[in-house]
Amino acid sequence: MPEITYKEALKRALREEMTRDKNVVIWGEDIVAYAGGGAYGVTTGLAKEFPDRVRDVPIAEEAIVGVALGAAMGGLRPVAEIMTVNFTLVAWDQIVQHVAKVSHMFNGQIKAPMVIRTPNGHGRTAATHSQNFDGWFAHVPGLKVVVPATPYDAKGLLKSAIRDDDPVVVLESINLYATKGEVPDAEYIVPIGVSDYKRRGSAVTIVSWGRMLVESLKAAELLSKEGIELEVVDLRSLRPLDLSLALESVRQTHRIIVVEEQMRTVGMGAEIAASIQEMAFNDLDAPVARVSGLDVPMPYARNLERATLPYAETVVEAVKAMIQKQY
Amino acid sequence: MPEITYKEALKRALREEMTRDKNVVIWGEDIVAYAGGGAYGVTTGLAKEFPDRVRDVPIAEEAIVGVALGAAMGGLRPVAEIMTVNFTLVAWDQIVQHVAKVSHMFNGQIKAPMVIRTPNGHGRTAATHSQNFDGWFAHVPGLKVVVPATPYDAKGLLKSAIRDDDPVVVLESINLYATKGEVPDAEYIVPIGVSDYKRRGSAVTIVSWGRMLVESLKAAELLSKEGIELEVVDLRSLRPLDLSLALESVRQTHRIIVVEEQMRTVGMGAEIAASIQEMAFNDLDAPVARVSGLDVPMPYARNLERATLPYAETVVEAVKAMIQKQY
Amino acid sequence: MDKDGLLNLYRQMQLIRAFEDASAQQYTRAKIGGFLHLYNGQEAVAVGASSALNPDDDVVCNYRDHGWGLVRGSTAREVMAELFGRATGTTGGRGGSMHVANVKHHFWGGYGIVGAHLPLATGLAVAAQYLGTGRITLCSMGDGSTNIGTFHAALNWAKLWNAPIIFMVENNQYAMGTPYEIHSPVPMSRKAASYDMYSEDVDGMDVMAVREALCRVADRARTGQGPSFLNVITYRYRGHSMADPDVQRSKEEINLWKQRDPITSFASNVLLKKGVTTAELEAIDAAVEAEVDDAVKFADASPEPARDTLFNYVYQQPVENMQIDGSLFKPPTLYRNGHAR
Amino acid sequence: MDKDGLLNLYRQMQLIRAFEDASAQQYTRAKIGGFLHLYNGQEAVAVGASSALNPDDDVVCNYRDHGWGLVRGSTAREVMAELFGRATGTTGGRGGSMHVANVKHHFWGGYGIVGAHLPLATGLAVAAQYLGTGRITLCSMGDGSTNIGTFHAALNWAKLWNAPIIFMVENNQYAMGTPYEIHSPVPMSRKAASYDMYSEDVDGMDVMAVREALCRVADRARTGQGPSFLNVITYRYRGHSMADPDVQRSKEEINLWKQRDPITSFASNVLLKKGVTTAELEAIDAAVEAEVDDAVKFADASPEPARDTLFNYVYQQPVENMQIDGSLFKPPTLYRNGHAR
Ligand SMILES: Cc1ncc(C[n+]2csc(CCOP(=O)(O)OP(=O)(O)O)c2C)c(N)n1
Ligand SMILES: Cc1ncc(C[n+]2csc(CCOP(=O)(O)OP(=O)(O)O)c2C)c(N)n1
Ligand SMILES: [Mg+2]
Ligand SMILES: [Mg+2]
Repeated sequence: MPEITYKEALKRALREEMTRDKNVVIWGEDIVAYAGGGAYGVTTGLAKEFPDRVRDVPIAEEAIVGVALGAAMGGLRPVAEIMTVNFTLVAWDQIVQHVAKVSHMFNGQIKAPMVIRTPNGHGRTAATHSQNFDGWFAHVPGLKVVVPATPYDAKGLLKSAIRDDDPVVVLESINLYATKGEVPDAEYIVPIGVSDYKRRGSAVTIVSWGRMLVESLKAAELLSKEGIELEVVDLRSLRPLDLSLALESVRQTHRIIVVEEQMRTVGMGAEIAASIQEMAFNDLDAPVARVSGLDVPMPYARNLERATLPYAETVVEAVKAMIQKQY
Repeated sequence: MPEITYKEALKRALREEMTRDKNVVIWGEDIVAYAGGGAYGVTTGLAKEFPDRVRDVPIAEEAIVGVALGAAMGGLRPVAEIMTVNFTLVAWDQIVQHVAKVSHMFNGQIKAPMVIRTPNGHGRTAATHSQNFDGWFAHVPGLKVVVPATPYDAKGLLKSAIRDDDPVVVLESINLYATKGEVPDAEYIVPIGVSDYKRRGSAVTIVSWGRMLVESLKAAELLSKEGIELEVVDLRSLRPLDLSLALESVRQTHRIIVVEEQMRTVGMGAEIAASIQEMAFNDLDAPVARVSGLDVPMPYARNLERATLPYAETVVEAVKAMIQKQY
Repeated sequence: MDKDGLLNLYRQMQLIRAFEDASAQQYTRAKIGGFLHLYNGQEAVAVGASSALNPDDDVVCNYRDHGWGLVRGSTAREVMAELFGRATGTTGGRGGSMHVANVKHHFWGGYGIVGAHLPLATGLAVAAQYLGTGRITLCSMGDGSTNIGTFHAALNWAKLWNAPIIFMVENNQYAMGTPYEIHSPVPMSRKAASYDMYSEDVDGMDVMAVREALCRVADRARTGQGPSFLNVITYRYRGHSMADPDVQRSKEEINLWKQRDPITSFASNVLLKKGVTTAELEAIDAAVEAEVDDAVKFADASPEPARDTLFNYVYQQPVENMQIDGSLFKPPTLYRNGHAR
Repeated sequence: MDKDGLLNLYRQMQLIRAFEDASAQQYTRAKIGGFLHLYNGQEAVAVGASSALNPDDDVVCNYRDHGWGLVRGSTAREVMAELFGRATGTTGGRGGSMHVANVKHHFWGGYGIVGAHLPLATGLAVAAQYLGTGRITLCSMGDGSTNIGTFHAALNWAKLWNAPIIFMVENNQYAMGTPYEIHSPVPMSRKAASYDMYSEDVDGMDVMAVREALCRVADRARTGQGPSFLNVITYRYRGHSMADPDVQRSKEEINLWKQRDPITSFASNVLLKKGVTTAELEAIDAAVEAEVDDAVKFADASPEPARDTLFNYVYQQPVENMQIDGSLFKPPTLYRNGHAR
């Protein structure tokens, strides 16, 4: 199978869905004029292919989301690009009160088939531009939330998202845009809400998604050299949240670690830990552990940034600590 | 000791602190002209006592919070009233990116001694007006978050909040405004970040706060008649989060239930459950359980509203289920 | 407009008035809960505006929406049942008073968050423009809603994309209890100046004036001349909501406005002069009273929504493994016993 | 303004230019990371504006803030060290390029979220008004920042409360890559019309014009005449940030603007005509080059912030039981063995 980048996989999903359905439009900041299309280049070239359907918009995220929602209600299938997840906060009311609720609150009279695509990430971008709100999105009924970690899943999940009749938030990872992976030329989709084993093993179960899934796989490589085989579950979606594989796995391994990028306190990992201990209480030989971002606004300085987020080594350490510790 | 309402206790805190410090100002929607002062009457009369210091503002929560923050940076100690917690979403960027971060990001050069007072609640107010974001506020480093359940704590915590040099979010409860309790006439404060036993018992530990703390105490009364004695811990603050009493208690009871109003998935209770199972793994005879709001936008219909949130009976059921179940 | 048309305007205004009075009464009887924002005094706005639109034009408004529901295709029964929180209501008791909607008739609902519906309305207009449906959007809002960020973001965007939309302020001069001059620094008519947007001041107590203004701006929207802004000056007779003791407005002020009542003035200044008889009007009055009485009875007799509908439409499209609420996948047995430790 | 004053304007502009060029170079050497937004071309704006203010007036700007830092009391060393992420930087390496600040000198910082600093700036002005300090606030922003909700909410509020503040748009005609006419429906000078706000268009390539405009509006603010709006037309020579390949703007356009360079035009149109010698200017040029060279060396030699400072100032006031990050209280032993089951 040909290898392409995560970024290219997303672009192909957009192109294919725009070709399939002329009501798919893409609106976002700097997706036409800037640098050939897009702050991170996901949309590069698409404006040329679909001139009136890919449009630059004013910097006003509350309007990007709200106008996209209205347009979705009115029959389009907008893909709203929010340049980075940090700026979704400006649109938070629109997302939580409106995008997520119009269908239920109006008793099914309204559909909101729209996508909010937005990347998380860091790279010396400091406190206001290096955040992760995975658990916040996942808290909201009415939203579907997908978090692809591989080019294959990125393409397949984005296509599912665009076709879905519910609003879907696609949380991409800036730090994965350049990673490569196999993506078939033939059409496929990845269903929303289905987790996936990305590596089989028996020592400890890792539950992860997005960038930290990739770091977890690196950790698995490192530990494998020491004879410790991790089983790595990729959630792929955070809402609906499919913990079936994680539970299946922990019944074999009896030890499980959630690996996430978000800050720990009331982050996504808290839900997973709380749920796993509830559903697999007697299977656990150790408490469900979390490897998370530290609870601190991200500093710019290289060393402090590095200290704030987890990496493969952090996962390795956590696994070793868990294995050594007796309960 | 004289008994006063939760609402009156809050008002007294405001009055005392305004009298003590002339840089304390109160800005909010409809706190002067409407109904003698305030949608829920917490500020009634204060505008007369402190004419230029209690001001009605335009409906623009992003500005209420942002202007209050700027004023706090510039030397005032503003108390910003957001009419209900639902409207904080309009100001979410200001709260998360600015109020919480200016101190750390600018390396201590900036202080933001401000209070955001806002009530949670429900009462047939439907999806957009019946929400609880406890865990979202508690996720944010830089914020302190208090959640008083009694008139005594309401007054003492609000006074601490106004005096604190950090931004403090005071999450009040509309449904508790009319409840009465003993409040001394003499000055006192309740420190931020210190949890409190509200009832001693040995059967099961309940961890709760705000409205659900009151429901939990009702549940404790009901269960007491059946000889089941709950130990009820009132967190009082959600950030900093003091789980020391909860841990102390669970080491005696071996069973613990978090009782919260927020929707379950990635709510505040998830953090508490995840943390307790981590820190008291071998003390637990049952998984940490959660009694939470259902994951659904709040419907208006009386029966559906009732079905959506937990009440004392929900706590009673959960306690019984936990006691009966063998692991 | 012919006589039937004129009488229909009268009928609609009277229906709203009677409906709101009945709602107030049912609220005091605790049949209706939560927030109840009544439209008394503002009837000419929804009625006049609606009469200028096509039936399939898109309408969006704020939570003060009963009148809008009634003029945009919902029956008094359906709206009252919604206020009662019953399965037969406009949203099956889901949304309540603040969130009446009738999407089949292109009434996209009342919205409870001040200003938040303006971007949505803009999106509806943009979709119509893209799809070439010829429909236009009417977005109504209160005067207090013109200070929040979404007001700017929406008007600005609508102008930029030349969207076929009308932003109509129902300027009743108060935002809850806050008088206009406390919440706004400039006259309302000035608030669209930054967008170079066509703007008119309209007498909101005069149903024909509202209708005529709407005809003008609707024509602009339909002919590619883009968005407009209307400052419709009106007044509400009751407090902000039924919870409002309404202490801040003087009796004199309220009475002054009541002298310009949209219904009685329309009757005496237009209808009677055109030869409509008092008897004809009384017949209408009686009919709407009966309609509203029936609506109350209907609502009261209607069932509450079934408990098992609670999670319907949280999602429109279920996916594999999904719980009804989209949360966690739960295995068949919640607590199972695992291996021995 | 006397000759020393004029020369100081020249020196400040040259310092910024040299500083930005050095920053670009250090970025390509990976000494600087993240986003780096340079000020080349816009020097006359910060320098002219700042020169019209009192040293204790409050200044707030967006992430394009190095120039503002340099004219509001920070040394080239401190700003460069910040860009390097070092302990000696303006915020000890915390904020980086986008968040330079010097609060001792009333420079409240650069802000990374478009438009979000406008309410903050309004709050500073309101505080000054309340406290009677006589200080005014200058809030600078980009042209792209005038479409977001906070722009409206802040200008509206400032007008309503008559706050002593100047909203100054550094209108470089692009928001990242998006040209003005794609992001805005009206000329910039129109954008304060809805607030009846005093407004001027200013030539941002002319440092004296900027200074004079600022003197006028600062006087208004100081004398209780409330907020003003300035449309300062300028141009940035480089891309939006160092990550921007800048493909969308033509070489011709850029060169046209360079012909109106604020520094060379100030030298030839003002300084040389007032009898300043080329030698004097060259001496300044050499001095700022040296200053910037020294700043780079200083930054490079400075230590990274200590790891154990990471959590400093998450809170200013610790409370009982608090972890350093304000999260969970953790008992002394994290995992302890409990009772036997
Ligand atoms: C964002 C937001 N803030 C506050 C409220 C509470 N609130 C509901 S209605 C209202 C007043 C609105 O006044 P106006 O826009 O003039 O509408 P009217 O009620 O007069 O029709 C307020 C403050 C809200 N619903 N949404
Ligand atoms: C709310 C928000 N949305 C998007 C961005 C990303 N972004 C950073 S700068 C910028 C362009 C701003 O342009 P302008 O206001 O003209 O300022 P300039 O860079 O020209 O000084 C954008 C879109 C952001 N920082 N904040
Ligand atoms: Mg009003
Ligand atoms: Mg610009």
